[in-house]
Amino acid sequence: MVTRRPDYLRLPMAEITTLPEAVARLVHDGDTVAMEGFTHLIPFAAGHELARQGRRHLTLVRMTPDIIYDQLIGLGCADKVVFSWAGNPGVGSLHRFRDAVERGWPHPIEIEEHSHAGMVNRYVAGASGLPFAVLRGYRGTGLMDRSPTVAPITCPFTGEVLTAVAALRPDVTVIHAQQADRQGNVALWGITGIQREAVLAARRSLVTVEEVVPALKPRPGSVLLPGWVVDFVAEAPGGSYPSYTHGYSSRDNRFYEEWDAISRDRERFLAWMEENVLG
Amino acid sequence: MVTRRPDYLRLPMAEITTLPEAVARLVHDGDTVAMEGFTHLIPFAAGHELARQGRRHLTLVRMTPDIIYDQLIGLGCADKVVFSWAGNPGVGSLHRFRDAVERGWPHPIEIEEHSHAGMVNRYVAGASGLPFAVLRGYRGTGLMDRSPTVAPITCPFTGEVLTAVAALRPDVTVIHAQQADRQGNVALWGITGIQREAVLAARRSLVTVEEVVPALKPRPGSVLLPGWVVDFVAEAPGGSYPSYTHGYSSRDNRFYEEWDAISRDRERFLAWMEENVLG
Amino acid sequence: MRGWDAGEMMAVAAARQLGDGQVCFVGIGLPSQAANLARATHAPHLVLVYESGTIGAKPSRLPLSIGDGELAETADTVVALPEIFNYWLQPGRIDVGFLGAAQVDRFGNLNSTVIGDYDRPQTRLPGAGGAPEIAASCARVLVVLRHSRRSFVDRLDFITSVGHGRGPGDRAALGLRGGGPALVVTDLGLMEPDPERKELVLTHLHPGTSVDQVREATGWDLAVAADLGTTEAPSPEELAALRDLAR
Amino acid sequence: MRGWDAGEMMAVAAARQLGDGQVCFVGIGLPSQAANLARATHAPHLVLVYESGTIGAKPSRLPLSIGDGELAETADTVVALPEIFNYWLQPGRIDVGFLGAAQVDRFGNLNSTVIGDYDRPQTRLPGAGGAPEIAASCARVLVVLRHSRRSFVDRLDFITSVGHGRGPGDRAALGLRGGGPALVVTDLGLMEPDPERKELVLTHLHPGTSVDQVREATGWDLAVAADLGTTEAPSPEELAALRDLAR
Repeated sequence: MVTRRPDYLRLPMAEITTLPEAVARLVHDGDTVAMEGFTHLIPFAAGHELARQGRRHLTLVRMTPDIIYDQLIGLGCADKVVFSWAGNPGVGSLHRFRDAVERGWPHPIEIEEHSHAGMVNRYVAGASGLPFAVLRGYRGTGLMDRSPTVAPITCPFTGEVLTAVAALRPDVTVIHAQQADRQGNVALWGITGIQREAVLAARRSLVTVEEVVPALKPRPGSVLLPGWVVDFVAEAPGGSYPSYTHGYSSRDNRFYEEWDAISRDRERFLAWMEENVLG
Repeated sequence: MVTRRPDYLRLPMAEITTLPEAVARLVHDGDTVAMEGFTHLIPFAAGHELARQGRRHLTLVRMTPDIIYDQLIGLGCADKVVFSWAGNPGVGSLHRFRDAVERGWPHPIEIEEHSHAGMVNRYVAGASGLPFAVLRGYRGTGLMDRSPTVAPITCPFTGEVLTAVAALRPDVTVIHAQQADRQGNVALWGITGIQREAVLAARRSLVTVEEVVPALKPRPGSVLLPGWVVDFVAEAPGGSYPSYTHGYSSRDNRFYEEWDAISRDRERFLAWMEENVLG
Repeated sequence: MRGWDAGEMMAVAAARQLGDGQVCFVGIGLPSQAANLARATHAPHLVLVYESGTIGAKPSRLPLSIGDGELAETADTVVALPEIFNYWLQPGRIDVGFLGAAQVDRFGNLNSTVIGDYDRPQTRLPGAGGAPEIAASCARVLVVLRHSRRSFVDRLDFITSVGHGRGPGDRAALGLRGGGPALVVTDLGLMEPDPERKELVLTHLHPGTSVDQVREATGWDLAVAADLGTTEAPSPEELAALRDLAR
Repeated sequence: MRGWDAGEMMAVAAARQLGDGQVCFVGIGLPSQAANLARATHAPHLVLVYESGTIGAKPSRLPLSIGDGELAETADTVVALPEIFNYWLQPGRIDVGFLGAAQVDRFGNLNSTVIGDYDRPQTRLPGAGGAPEIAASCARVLVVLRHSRRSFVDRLDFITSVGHGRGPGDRAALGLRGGGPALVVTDLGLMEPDPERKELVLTHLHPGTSVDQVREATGWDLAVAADLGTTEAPSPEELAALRDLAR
């Protein structure tokens, strides 16, 4: 069975609380944590709260690690990163990620990598309560041999060989959304990525939102997550910065460019984090 | 490869034509035809056009055959029916379906039956270009032995035994929707069922719509099918009657009840079809 | 003359099984009646999920089909069928699922496919629909059907939905992760599977019925609980709410 | 001095490959430039699909990321990631896919994962992203990268995306249903796989480049077409449209 509401939530609703309390109660050292948001709604505020609370030995799962995981990796929060594209979109490398992989700083990390389609289907399997998903992918690539979560599978009807990927079941999924109502029903819209599946695949979940509103309004393209599949909702206005929140804020492309220089140097990175996140 | 636009459609749009012409050009004797719409947007007008054009030897695929297939079966259009629930919703039996299965009238038909979840995943596999899909289902039931399109499959990671269902790839899928624009982009909303997957799984597709509008308006919960995955669009106002079209018409529950009496008797059925559909 | 009929007794007895805040997978007919009655009385936060894809529907009166427009209009969200079956039902997010059937056996296995031989059916029934996976995946299943020797049979003509299989351990061996049938509600009484043997045991009689009447209407030697109880009759409040829904 | 740079030549050469009405899977950077240039010039009905889930996006200027808000706002529809990969890319609905890479070999196989040993990388690159399945499933793949001995290598350090494998028949044997790389566009010229041998052959030089220059920048003994052509220089219209997009 997948997500059961914890016993302390008798009614079908999420608990609305502060971000520090939600992180303290939901995320533990050693957890597998997925913070999703594909190019949009990246949950930076929650990531920074994890950093401030000093979580360690995390397995960080994310299709596109982006700056948010570059920061957590550089601070030494992660033992392992599971991903499909680890770059600074439109800019280049994630230098803290590379420093960890190439030179083991601040400590060596394990990596497990997939294609986007593979990661997507791993979340779909997790959300569906299945141990694996099937896709056309990986065959002939070096990725096939590098991950214990990829295997060939034969169609029982046609004999065709396809690829199976193991389900992702994060201990905690964290996403950012535009709005929640007072029952913790969550609405996100614009590019909705893999967030629905990431929440449904997780054992526990936290959603930061721009605002809690009295009632959610139906909107074109909106994805709704009922409060009874979300554990905690916390207001975090601007919580996707420097990424963006459709209808609320714009992506700070300049910061993505500046991060290249900030993150190239270990000392400068640490000073920046101290000044802007940890302090 | 799944749906390629036919060569005669150079631009990424559907051809907008009349219902008789669309049916004449798309649906051939012996085809596997899926007419979908789960409790909503059932494409009755298109089904009646098939009946008028006298199609024969069809394999009719539909999760819930409903009155629409009861009529086609009673007229002798079908050699085979693939389904998951063959009743008159809220009323009882589909008498023409039962007469064919129990007594071979007007001729014996072959049946292949599944659960809803199985049919859904067969369409999903078809839409995804996969030969099969995996689900938790069928195990321990008599359905497992009755269909060559169900088989056990073992998870390569956990060893768990699950169920594989073969992809559905109809020759033609027919659905009814609220609106299309002049490029044949189709919008449907309300209960959207399995229509998206049924169209994407098919080799060819026909969408009847309440109206062709200059531009589709974004709406909450609306599913859009781009014109380049649809072959033909035909206007058929009221084309879902006696089913309904969210925003346009209501379900005629009384007709569903009346159908019970009309369809119980072979002669009365034929007379009704002659008077109301064929004539 | 009592002020309620057997159908009302069934709906009320089923409704009482639904706890506030639970998530309930609902079909049309008696399940929908029971779920909406519970929501109108003791379980205002009951979440109704209809297999047509409406999650959190709040109909003001009983829908006539699972695709009723009011379900979509009052739902928290409407999702497509792949999502309702794969993301919501299959992973075990549903607390309670309702099933009817043409036949039930002593282990709560159900037949809604065919009476007689599959290839030469005496009566061809509508078939599986959502039932096999509701039976497989919900935390608890409530079975609702009228009592008769035609429906309570020693041996099913076809297994459409697995209850407790052939007894203890069978569900686990088949990989069925929901709890299976927890209760069978009929017009005569209530039956629950014995915790050890998994065979149905008569635990409650509805007011005015007798053990003999129930056993007479059951096609096997039905076990009777030592502490057999009597179902509380529908209260005036329950009846008023139920009739209000049917307006 | 000519009135265009190598990047513009690459974008123009790639744009010319896109036919009106085709469906194109677009990444950020040069692919997005090329696709939007084609849409602004000879292919007004080109359908742009971005892997972030925007289908039929019609941006007025070049988006800075594949998640740019304007893509969602101008799209015919925005779908979630499972749909974009499973329903749209995987089944072969895309006519043309664009790929860049750090390394390409003679069969158009691509590496965007690592330079050096996988476990002790000299340079860790971003990795696969959508590339393996774009390479597998699009009817045609256009590869775009700058020419140098570091990028045109005899042997890839890692196979991220399969082109023509180790030659004829390899794609079919691997179950890859798209056509694979149809063209490699660089800052020096164009290469196409030989129809028989599937090995890349230099078919066009861009204005002002020479065969020696191309062979010097290629890490294997590059074959040259008997009827080697010269790419038409970017027209004033093409350049104007391209620069207008970058405003």
